[in-house]
Amino acid sequence: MDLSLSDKHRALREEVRAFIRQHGHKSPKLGGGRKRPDEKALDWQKLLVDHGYVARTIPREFGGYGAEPDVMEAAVIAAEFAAAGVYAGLTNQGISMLVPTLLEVGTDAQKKQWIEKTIRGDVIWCQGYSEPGSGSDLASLQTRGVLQDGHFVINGQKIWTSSAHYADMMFLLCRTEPDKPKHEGISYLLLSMKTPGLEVRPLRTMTGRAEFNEVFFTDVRVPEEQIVLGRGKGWYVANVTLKHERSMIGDAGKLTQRLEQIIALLKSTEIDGTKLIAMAEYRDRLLRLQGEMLAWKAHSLRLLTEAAQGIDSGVKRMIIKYGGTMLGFRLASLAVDALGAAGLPFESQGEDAEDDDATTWNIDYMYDVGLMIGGGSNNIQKNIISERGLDLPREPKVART
Amino acid sequence: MDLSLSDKHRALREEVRAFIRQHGHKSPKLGGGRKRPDEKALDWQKLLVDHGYVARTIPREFGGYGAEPDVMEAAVIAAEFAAAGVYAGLTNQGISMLVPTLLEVGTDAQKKQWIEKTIRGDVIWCQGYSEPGSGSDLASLQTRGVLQDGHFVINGQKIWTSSAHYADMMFLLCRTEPDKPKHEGISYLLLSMKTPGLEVRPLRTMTGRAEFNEVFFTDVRVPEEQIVLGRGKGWYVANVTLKHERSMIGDAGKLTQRLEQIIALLKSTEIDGTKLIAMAEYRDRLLRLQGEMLAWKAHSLRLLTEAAQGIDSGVKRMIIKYGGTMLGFRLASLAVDALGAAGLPFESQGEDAEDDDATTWNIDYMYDVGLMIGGGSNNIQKNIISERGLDLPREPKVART
Amino acid sequence: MEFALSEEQRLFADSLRNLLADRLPIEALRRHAETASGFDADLWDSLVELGLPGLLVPERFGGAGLGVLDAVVAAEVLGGVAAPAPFVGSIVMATLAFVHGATEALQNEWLPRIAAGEVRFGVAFAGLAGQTGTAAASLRDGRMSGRITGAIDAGAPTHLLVYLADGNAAVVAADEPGVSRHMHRSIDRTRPVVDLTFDNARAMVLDAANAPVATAQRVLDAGRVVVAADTLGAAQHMFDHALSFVKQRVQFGRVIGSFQSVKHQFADMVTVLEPCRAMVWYAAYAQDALPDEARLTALHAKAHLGDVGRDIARMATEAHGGMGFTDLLGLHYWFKRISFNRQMLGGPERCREEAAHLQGWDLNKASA
Amino acid sequence: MEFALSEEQRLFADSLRNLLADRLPIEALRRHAETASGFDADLWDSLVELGLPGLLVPERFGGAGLGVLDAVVAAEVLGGVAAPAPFVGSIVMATLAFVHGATEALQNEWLPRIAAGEVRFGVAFAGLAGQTGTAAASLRDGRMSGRITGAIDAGAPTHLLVYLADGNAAVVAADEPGVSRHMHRSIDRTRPVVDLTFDNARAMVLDAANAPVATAQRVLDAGRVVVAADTLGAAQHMFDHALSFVKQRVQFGRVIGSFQSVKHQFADMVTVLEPCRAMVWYAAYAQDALPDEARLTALHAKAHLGDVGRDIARMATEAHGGMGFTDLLGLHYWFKRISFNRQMLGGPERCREEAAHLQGWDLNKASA
Repeated sequence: MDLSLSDKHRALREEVRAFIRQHGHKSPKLGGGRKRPDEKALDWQKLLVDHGYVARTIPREFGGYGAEPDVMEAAVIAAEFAAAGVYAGLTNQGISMLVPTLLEVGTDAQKKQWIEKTIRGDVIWCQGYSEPGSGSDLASLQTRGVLQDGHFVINGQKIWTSSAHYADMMFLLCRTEPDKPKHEGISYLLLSMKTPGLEVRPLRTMTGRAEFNEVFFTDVRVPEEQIVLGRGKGWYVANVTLKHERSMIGDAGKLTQRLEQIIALLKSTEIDGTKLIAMAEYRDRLLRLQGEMLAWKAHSLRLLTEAAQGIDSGVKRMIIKYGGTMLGFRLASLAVDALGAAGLPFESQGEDAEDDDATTWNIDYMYDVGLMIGGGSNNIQKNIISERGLDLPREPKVART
Repeated sequence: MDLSLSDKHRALREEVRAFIRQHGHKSPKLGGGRKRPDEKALDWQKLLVDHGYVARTIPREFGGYGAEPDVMEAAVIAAEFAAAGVYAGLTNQGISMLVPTLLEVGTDAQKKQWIEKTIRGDVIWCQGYSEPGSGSDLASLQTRGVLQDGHFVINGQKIWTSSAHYADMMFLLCRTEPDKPKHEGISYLLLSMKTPGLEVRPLRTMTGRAEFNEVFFTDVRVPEEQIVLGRGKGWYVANVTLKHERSMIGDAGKLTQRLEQIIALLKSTEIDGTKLIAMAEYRDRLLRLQGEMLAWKAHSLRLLTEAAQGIDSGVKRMIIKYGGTMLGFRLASLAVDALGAAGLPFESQGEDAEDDDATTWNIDYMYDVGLMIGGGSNNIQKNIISERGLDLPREPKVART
Repeated sequence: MEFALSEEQRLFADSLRNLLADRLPIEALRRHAETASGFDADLWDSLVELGLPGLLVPERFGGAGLGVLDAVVAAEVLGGVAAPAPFVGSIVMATLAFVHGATEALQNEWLPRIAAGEVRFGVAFAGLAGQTGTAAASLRDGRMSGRITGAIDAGAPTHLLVYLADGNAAVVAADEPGVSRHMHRSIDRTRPVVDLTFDNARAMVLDAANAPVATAQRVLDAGRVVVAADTLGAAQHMFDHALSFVKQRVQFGRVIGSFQSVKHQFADMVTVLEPCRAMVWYAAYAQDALPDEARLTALHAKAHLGDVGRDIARMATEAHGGMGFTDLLGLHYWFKRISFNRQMLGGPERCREEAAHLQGWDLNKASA
Repeated sequence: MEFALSEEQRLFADSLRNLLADRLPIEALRRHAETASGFDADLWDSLVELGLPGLLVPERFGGAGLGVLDAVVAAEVLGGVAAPAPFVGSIVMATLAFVHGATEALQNEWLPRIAAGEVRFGVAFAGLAGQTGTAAASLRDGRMSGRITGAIDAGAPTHLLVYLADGNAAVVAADEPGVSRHMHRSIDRTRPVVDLTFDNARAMVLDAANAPVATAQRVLDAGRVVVAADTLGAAQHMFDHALSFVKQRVQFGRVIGSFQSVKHQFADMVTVLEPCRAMVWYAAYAQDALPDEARLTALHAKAHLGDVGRDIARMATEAHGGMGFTDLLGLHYWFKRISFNRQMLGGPERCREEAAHLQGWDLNKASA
């Protein structure tokens, strides 16, 4: 047990700090909606790529920095960017999911064609997975892809495609082998969002914002060679992708930041002249959450170390999404209660703009409810934890009666 | 909505109060273990039967008082006995389960033979249902009853038979039709605990007391005519019985009493000179429980009224056992925490004696965990609530693969 | 002893429910969400036809002369359809302010107009209510000055009822010179929050005899019970909606309502939700019939429904899967109404704090 | 940066675990439960052989010179087998009392004897620890008088270490005239609670230089972290036991571990339990390496493990069905050890109160 850094990592930290001192002023603002990265953001992203502060372990031939994998380096970099409050680079599904997937199962041509453009932010991807009829049961998806004269002709509908309204490309799961068992009938295709017959409609959520879209396919033609790994391999590819999905959810750093904001809120807010921090229930809820956060932070340090040591953390990792979502919701709940009646005015400026604190907290509060549902609902997560993590039996097949 | 009593019920209350003033001194002590009722308790029971304060609605021909059913009368009587702190009469499985069952499905001979003796406390019964191999899945019970020359010959084992160590008789579920489907192969027999081949062994629980027993059957011979309703009808009879089981659990009166004791405890206990009632977390937990108890008490008033009006309360009634058990456990948890280190000394005097407060609370605390398990575990209760109460589909049959 | 709604109360609830079912399809809520003023003139007229504004007005002043229990029966229905109507503040609290805290003369002047639906009150508390925000108002020789945020039912009022920290109350005409109202669309698009500013505005002082604080609390507590009932109705609606959803939604080749974890979530929901109805009835009954229990039951009802409402809102939304998170079903109108109710007139944390104080359970400043 | 146990620490845990597995079959616990003194001479001897008493004793005094992290590694193992051994008080707190709060001379005299296992300390706090019960002791010219309930590891001690409310500490020989010990079998039959009475008994005062309270709290906090680790071990044992049980127990023609509700209960358990391990490690590490975080992490570790332990104990017992409630499996020894740990050295409520005070979050006396 030693929480101090090695010389190598201390050196990296100095390097990053120097970089931030020199270039930090070029960083775009943090947060601020979920619009397409602007000029400033793209210049910054390219600067980070060139210095290896993003895409650090991606081979040079595909436009990366070509460093050896070292999660501790990644952690040091992340910590410094967070501490300095400068933008740590684009986080989109192309970078976090498609790129690692292509690196693992893509053809050399596909890697050459897409990886560099994607990590530099010149190509933005969206994910075409969920469908209205297949929420938790993703493998039951029905969007069809029929091979005709060298093209897959796509018909159907996708939902929850977050960045579809400004993305250039989509990685899509569709059913190309309807006669095969459901997991073996799916293919993974790459297609341009400009392909004729593809229509994007914004999907408004309870937050009042259109954080997602629906995408409708009418005879959308995708060249045969834009398939990844091959026909019927889509489910396998999707799981490679999911394996790489960096769980932003349950991120201890972000949760800790939330806790700090709440402490400030409880110290500044009053009811009839009494600070909330001096009122029993508010304070006691804060204390409980502080205790749980200490456990959560320590746990993530442990996971970081195991990752650095190349250990598969198993169930210790599988609990992050479920536990983190619930913890996040309870943090947001306390914030909403601390704002109280004064926090009820609600005018979201839409997904591309800054909102006031109260609106932001209310959106977080509702968005966390969304997280319990989307991205593998809590029930799915608990199945994963108990079945894969604790080796409990899968749900028995239901007798068709 | 009117919480005042009708003239009829006010009159009854006066009558009961007069009775208590005149005879109250003859009442045995409340609580005090679970031993066989002594002379004093039996005299008291007979006095109550004769005045119709117990067995009030049982026909006179079977030794009861023969009154018309009126839950409000029962409530008035219970309230007065509770308020005066006098013993409200025997509550055992013979009185609460067997008697109503015989009244509904017993032969006239069986009614004449058993009901009067049972309600007067001269015959004590125990229930032979659960088996080590069939906890939540009662219908899978394996104790065999083979009919030979006019007798059912019983072999097998029962568990969780609470009063077996002093009971005179047992009502028993055993499998007499092994070839029938599991629910149709069970019979309901009445037998003497003195029958040769029957052995009772005390079963110690985590409370350190032997609140239960195991009963072993080796070629125990039960006369054919001591069957209730007939061969293979046992499951039906058992459900008649369960329907009559007065849910002592979740009883709002008992829970309210617990809350009052806890308030006193928090006001009297100190840590380093500070009363617990003046320490935030203890007080806040008390406040939350007080709020829940107000809801629980009002809900039971509502159920009482519906019962008086002959309305089937459905799901409103089905939640009592589960909700009450959890509430009781949380009450006991707060009590145990309020006692703290000073409450750790633990010397139970055994099931037939009085224990000190701390020991009693610790036993309640553990016993409530037992209640979540026994008597239809929480999971079973939640199935009942969701399936029978909310009409959600039963667990689908598992495919035999 | 009968702890149940009367036949009349059940019929009253049905007629109100039927009326609102016609008037408030989901499209109507969506339309209202644009202004989000919490007031719909047509809806108001039909509520007036039904006599709702006079619900608590004594018969001699042209009202129905009913009690807080009848008000919670109505509130559960209104919450169940997320009705944009000024009920708790204007119809309940303002009426009771005159009934419990005004002279016969003032009652003669105002109560008939309330019953006739001619006047609507926005209600604001400068202190006492336990809300976050600004609450500073003063009254000097019939003139009101100051600023109060978080007023309720003040989206389209004819008058404003303002309670001061000392419990005294005054009525100010909404269009009086020196009065300015700033309306915010709230998280709950069926009721706004309004900030009031008074600059030496002419005010009519109510006369609460010698017990202004007690009278103010009596009005406040009745409001809290009614808000709790509104939450109950909204939570029941979300529960019912979720229950029918899981009975028809199929995933993994099964109706999702057949999954044990889903079933048990519903068992948990109904086990906490159902007793709330009796709790609210009891607290409402206590406001009129059991003075010794009125405060404690009101405080706990407001607090407990705030907590239960939040849990039901989350779990019921979750049961809908992704659909529950979208705007498509409109389920969020109820989710947000419950959020709104939790914070108005004092959140659970503050209400239980008052309950503790009421019972003499104050805290040691620093126990460690 | 490496947040993990070292190879040595893992090996040490294994050897201790193996030793105890041999020494403590369930029958041994049942036998011990009769006396319930929390001390078994044979077991103690083998722990001495292993060098456990000297764990925290600096090497120059004949100990292993290890830290609180090593102590929690041992504590998790001891809790995992519900070992009747005086560890937290005698081996951890008493040692640290001398290391942090005694002169070189006293260290020279006592630490070697602790390391050699010649002395065993019962530990009692007259205040500071946040326990319920009587805690009144005074020290005048080397004489101790008064009464303290709830002493730990005092079932069969050679000496008693007593902390006064002012943080000063003294050692009294257990057989000293004027000392009487009344031992109670506790709910946890693996550790007793003991009441101490001193009637002008000769005492040796420790010299904590100028910061007695800070030193006492440092000893107390280390004890709290170690108790938390003991709870972690006991809870992990119950969880593991329950998990293997539901994998083999069949009801309704299915392994009960295949029922979704059961599976999800285990998912809930592991999600709260697993992070506790890192929390305890961090708090232990902080005691020696991060002085600024030492108090807060210790208080939260004690509080959080008290809460998580209670939930796991209940849910794991429940998962066993009726069997879990009987004495047959002996599961209750762990259930009760967790209950015991929750109350000793300050329960969660009090520990969080101290954490609040530490951060200046004191309460307003009456917020309403």
